[in-house]
Amino acid sequence: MSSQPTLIDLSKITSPAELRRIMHDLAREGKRIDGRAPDQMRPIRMEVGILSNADGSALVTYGDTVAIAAVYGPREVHPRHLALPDRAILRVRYHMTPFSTPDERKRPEPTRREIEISKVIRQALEPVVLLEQFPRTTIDVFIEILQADGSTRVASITAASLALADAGIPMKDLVLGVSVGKIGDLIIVDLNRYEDAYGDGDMPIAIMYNKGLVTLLQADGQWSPEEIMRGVELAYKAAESIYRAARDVIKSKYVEAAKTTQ
Amino acid sequence: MSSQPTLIDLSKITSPAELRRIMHDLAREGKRIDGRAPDQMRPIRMEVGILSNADGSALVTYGDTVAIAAVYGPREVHPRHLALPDRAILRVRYHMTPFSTPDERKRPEPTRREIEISKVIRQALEPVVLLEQFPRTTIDVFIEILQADGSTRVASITAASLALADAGIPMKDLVLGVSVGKIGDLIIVDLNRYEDAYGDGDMPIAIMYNKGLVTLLQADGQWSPEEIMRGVELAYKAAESIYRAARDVIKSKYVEAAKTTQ
Amino acid sequence: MSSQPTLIDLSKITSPAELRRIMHDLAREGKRIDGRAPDQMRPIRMEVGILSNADGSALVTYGDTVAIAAVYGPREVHPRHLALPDRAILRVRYHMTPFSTPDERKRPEPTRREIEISKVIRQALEPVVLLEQFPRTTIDVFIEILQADGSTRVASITAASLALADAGIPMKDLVLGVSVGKIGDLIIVDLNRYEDAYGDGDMPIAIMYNKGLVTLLQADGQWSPEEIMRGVELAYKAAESIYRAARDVIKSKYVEAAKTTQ
Amino acid sequence: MYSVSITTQPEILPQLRRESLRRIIEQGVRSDGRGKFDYRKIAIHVGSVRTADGSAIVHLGNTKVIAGVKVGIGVPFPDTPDEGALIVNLEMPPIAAPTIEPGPPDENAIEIARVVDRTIRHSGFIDFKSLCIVPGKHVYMLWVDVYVLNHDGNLYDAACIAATAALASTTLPRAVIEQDQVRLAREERAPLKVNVDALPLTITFAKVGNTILVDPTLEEENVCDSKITVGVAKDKIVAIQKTDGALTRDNIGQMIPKAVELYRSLREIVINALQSPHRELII
Amino acid sequence: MYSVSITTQPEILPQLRRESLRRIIEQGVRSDGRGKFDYRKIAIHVGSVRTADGSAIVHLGNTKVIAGVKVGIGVPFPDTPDEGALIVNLEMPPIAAPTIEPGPPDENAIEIARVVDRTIRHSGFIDFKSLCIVPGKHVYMLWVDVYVLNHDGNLYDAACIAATAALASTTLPRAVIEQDQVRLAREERAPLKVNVDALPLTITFAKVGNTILVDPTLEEENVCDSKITVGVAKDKIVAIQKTDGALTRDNIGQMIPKAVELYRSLREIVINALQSPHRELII
Amino acid sequence: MYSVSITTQPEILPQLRRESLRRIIEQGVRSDGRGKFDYRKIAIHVGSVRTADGSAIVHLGNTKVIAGVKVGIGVPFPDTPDEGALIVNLEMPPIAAPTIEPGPPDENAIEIARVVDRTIRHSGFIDFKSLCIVPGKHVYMLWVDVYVLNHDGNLYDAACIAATAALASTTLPRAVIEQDQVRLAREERAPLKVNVDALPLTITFAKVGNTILVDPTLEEENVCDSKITVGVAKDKIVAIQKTDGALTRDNIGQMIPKAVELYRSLREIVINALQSPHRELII
Repeated sequence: MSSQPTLIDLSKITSPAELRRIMHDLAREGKRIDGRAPDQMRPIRMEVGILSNADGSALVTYGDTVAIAAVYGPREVHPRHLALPDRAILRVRYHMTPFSTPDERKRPEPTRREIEISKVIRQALEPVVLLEQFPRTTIDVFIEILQADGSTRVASITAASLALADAGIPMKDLVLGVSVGKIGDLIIVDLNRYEDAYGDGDMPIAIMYNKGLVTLLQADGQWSPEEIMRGVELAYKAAESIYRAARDVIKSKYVEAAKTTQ
Repeated sequence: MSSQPTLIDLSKITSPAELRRIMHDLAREGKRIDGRAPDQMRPIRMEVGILSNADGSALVTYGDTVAIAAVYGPREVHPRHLALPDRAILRVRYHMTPFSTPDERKRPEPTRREIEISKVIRQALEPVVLLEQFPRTTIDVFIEILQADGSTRVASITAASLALADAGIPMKDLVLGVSVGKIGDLIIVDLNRYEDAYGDGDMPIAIMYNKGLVTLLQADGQWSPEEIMRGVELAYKAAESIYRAARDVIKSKYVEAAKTTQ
Repeated sequence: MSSQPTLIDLSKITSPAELRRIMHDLAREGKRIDGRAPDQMRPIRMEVGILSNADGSALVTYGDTVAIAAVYGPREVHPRHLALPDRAILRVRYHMTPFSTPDERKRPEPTRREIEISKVIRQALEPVVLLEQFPRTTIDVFIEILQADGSTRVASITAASLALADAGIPMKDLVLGVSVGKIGDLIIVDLNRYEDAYGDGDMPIAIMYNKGLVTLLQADGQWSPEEIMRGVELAYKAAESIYRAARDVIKSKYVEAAKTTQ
Repeated sequence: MYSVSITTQPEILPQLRRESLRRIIEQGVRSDGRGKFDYRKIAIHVGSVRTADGSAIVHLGNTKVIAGVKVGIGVPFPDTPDEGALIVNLEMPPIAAPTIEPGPPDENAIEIARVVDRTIRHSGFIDFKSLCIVPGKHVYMLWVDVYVLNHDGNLYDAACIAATAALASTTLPRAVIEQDQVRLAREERAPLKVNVDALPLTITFAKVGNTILVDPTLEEENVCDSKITVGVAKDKIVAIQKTDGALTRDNIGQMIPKAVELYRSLREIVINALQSPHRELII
Repeated sequence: MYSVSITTQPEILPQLRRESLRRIIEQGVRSDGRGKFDYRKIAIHVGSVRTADGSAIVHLGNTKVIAGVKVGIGVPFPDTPDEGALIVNLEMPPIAAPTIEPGPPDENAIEIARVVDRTIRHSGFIDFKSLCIVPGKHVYMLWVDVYVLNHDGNLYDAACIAATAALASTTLPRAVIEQDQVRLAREERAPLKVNVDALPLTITFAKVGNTILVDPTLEEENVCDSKITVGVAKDKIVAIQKTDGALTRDNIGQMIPKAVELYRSLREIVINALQSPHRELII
Repeated sequence: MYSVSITTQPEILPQLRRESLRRIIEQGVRSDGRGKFDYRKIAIHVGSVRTADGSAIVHLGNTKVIAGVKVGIGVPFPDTPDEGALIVNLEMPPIAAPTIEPGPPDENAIEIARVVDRTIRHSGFIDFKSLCIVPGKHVYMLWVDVYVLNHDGNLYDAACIAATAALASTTLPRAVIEQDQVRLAREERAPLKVNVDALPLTITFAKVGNTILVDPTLEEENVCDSKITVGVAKDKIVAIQKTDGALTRDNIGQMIPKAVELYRSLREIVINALQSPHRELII
């Protein structure tokens, strides 16, 4: 279950520069520091219904990245003037716990990064939730990162989708998140924290699986236009396996539910 | 009127460790650094009606600890959604002025300690105020500590009770505050700042005098269960003298009032 | 157009003390470091209608001090309970951009100084705006200082007056701002930053031109009562030239407007 | 509201429902079948948060909390130049209950954090002097962050178990002194020394009419008259916090020894959990 | 509201009551029987707050304020490396009036604090160079906190008297330099040197119609057209702050010399109070 | 609202007006007569803010922004001890549009600032190592503050042009090292070295139905289905930020190369402006 690097012993690496060099040397051979293939996701774990108070909840892990999401709603909006007459609003909060990062404690107050990510996650979910069905209400999606090992925002999107499904919120599609990255010329999926910190580019993507639409797309680093398109293709491919896992978890929950109500 | 220690000359003490040692040596003989008996309160001063704008007000000093309380209400609640349909709400604020402590200036912004104390004082007062008589209103109790020499929260409770009485707010009983402490094996009442800082335990208590109920009870330090109970007994005993002083102040205020209206 | 000092070469001055000394030596001869006469304003520039979204806007420069003002309203008040039943409220914000001062970046959060100045500017404008004509609404005046070289609050008042006129808000009079200062015994108008920092007194004034009333008056430093009155006289005199410039700008705007509507 | 404590109704229960709940409890019956002095099922997973220097996930019935410890470097307080520092923070994120809005800790969260802090601080569980690096200059700071994941009552005891267990599982990175600077070498670690004998725990009682219960659920908290939390370490009372309502002298006389008694079995459960650290993060 | 200054109605008085109050004042009659240029009864208790390094409690009629000085250590500003610092803060806690909600100082509190600060700063009352400990490194900081206890108008003058008197009663703890650190030995003290000749005070006028009054009560402030505060030290004007309304040139010409005249008698009262420090804390 | 992102309606347009606007755009017609891939008229005034160390005022049609650079001194991040820092902040003061209330940057302002920051940071435009003064101790900090003066859509591109041009016009004051302190001698200056070849710019597209446009006006932003910003430097993509809506794979495949193409002509315009600094401050 651990995604600890297996190809190299990180404890023997003395500087970021050395790690960066090793990562790039491996990349030239199409390899990654944790032994994965370029298009290989880390082990994924998914659970739904983990929190009894929430209307829906989910835990999603991508390797050592752990995200939990809780959904409350549709429910009344406070203060009222935020409500929209023709549809529900979506309220999204992405937050990292102080102990979720290696090294120093992260302060619990929201950072500018968390504020931006809360917004892009909201905009990744809005296209699928049937907000028009619940005018004047709010549907709240709250996410906590318990462990951060790269790809936290995309794991959060997958967790949010599962929690929305668990809450029975009607959706057009499932949105799944995956990150794509770049080390030298090698395009990879599902970055861990080292690939995120010392790679040459990061591109988080969220995909509406059935419609094939992209609802989150960000990038930084340096990419040629052609690399961007290759990265997008890799993301679509990775979304397949995430989708299957998500579908199975939701299905078994419903089967479970059906059994208990019989 | 001064509660300056009389048994020892504090200015000759060079370290906290030495003070702690002297305090414990004295305690073994049943003595305290300011010469009081273990069950002896410092001089108490009580005044009501000191602030003309407030509906009720009081000043209470326990030795060099000075608390003033002002009561406003019952009055309208802002914002309205905080109002309760079946009773008044109580709003309580305990605050220390920046110049109320020895050594450094205290910043005026509320600390976590002040937020906690505001809450426990509110919960010490709620059981006696007849909130049901004033639905949809608020009764506000604001406390400022002008000098802090230990036992500030319990002096505040006594001041709040007097201010509520001064405001004519109907109450089931008078709540009186007293602190109990522990130096070695010696259980004492009405801690001053040295006994608070260098003693082995602190237990602030608020007592509804007539009903004999405890409405505030906190403790820290290290106590045996039996010491806790001894401390509670001492608090009940001390509450007697505080009650008599409070009753006299309220009575003379009413007599005064009666005289002027004649 | 530049108000760079012309009498002395500032880059050769090695200390504030030296600058102060030179400034005072010059003042004894009735001279100022930038070569102006004591009662001489720096070059003034005024423009209106510079921002298309605002209902009214203006740019005013006094030498190197640049203030822009935007007016929105009369419009609805949020939150509603701030509205007044018998007149409009005025909301004023004076703010300095982080790059408007020499030396260090100013943090964008409002300082105590900016909060005070926002208030005195509001109170300088309230006497002229016909607030009674727009009950339950707000008229908003927002000011940004883009460059600060002394006299920013009084330049802001002139800019606000122009923006209010540009917005077509009915006013009893035009309010014009001018600063008066003191170097040794010399009373001067329109302080630049050096005269503000190293002079002996600063007195910002706002004058309702036609009625001759003072709607802003502040002072610091050390003034004899007689010097104060001399300073007030100088301000009235300086207001003349500011008024003429302001009137011309407003007039030509209306002529312009008339032309385009023909 | 800027530092004013305000009367709130914990949850609007219909009067009838409220009365019937109270009546049942006063007959000694709890809706989950427990006896008055029984705790709910407790599960404690220690050490499963890999990014933390110490951690614990605690289930107390449906109440779920997670505590993580982060070790930092700081300057000691002037009056204790040779002692490290403990900072306990508790957050109630909006995932935990429908009534919680996002925001900084409110008075309830602050109160719980401070009572847990006092309970640990006065217990002798942590030897603060062992956290000194350079006297008067550099000490270890232990940041304990407790997050409530699901709120079904008795956050005090769950939070205190989580904080205590997280501290017991903490390892201290080696402090490397370079000139006048100190940095942490996070790959070299030694366990934080704790005195397991003096394991600090709180025991929380609710009073409904004349009935006293331990470990109240959220429903029980919503209908109770009074609530009291007692911090215990070994055979000592190290903290008390009465929250709502009023207590008689007899109530106190009954609860204090009861707390010490219940402490013993709770301590067993925690110590057992400490002996089997958990690798997988289970919520 | 984030740093926007908003028109407020100080108090909603019925129009009739307002008009009748104004009419009476314009006839030169004040509801408490004072003459136009009379101050209310002033009581000043200096030095009664034992935990402060300097203090004063001031009653100006029913207006009551308390000021406390705390001495600290700080780093000087780069452009005045050999001068200490003065920081004046004014708080209006909700005990002071029914209209005040708890919160950080609003624009009114900030404005008063800044005017009092400027009045003291420019008066020459404090020799800032005498507050230098190590040039460029360590200086004394004088924190003056003024708390309004009961608000019945003219907070400016009450706050300025309190701040000035508190400073005049201040003693400086000895600064002990140890290596590169400075600490205060609070048991060894010397008086803060102040120039009593240049005692800084403000004189506040209100204008109702064509009538000008000094020391307005809250009721008078609520009906006045304009208000102006003049800071005076010796025979100099050291601060002016017009708040509401508009003034004629003649108004200014009348008030400035009047302020200097009234200053003299107010100064007497303050100096007398400074000579009899008060041991008991009386509100 | 404490860090919660909330669905908002950008502006309430009547449904009919909205539909008609969309229909016209889908027919390839823009209300200002531009072609789909035309930018509005761009004016760039560089260096006219005298108090700033670098500045630019940018007009993009009726959108107006001003950027000012202030150079400061700071401590480097531990993992890049020999690199200076860039901090981009964007403010939307209430002068910019009727919908803006005064307050700290909201999620929209933060998002734009962060995308502009990433675009500049990854472009290679700034050599961060050239900003080192004393490795591990003192580095230059470049504070870029962008203020929106009038909001008529496409704040991303206007802000990025302004930030980039302001940096290109920046001069660094000489750093004077005195003992362990560093101060800036603001009268002695050298230009900040920038790599103009890798000039960082963003290109923003809006999608309305199946139509893709560049440089949307506020009206177009209010009716569009989706929006994407692409940061380009030389021939590389250095940032992407999709905001509203959903995109097909084909949309992405179309916009990425289009962004690189449009970048080239936009870069020309900016470079021309850099060559003629402006002395007078024109809004």
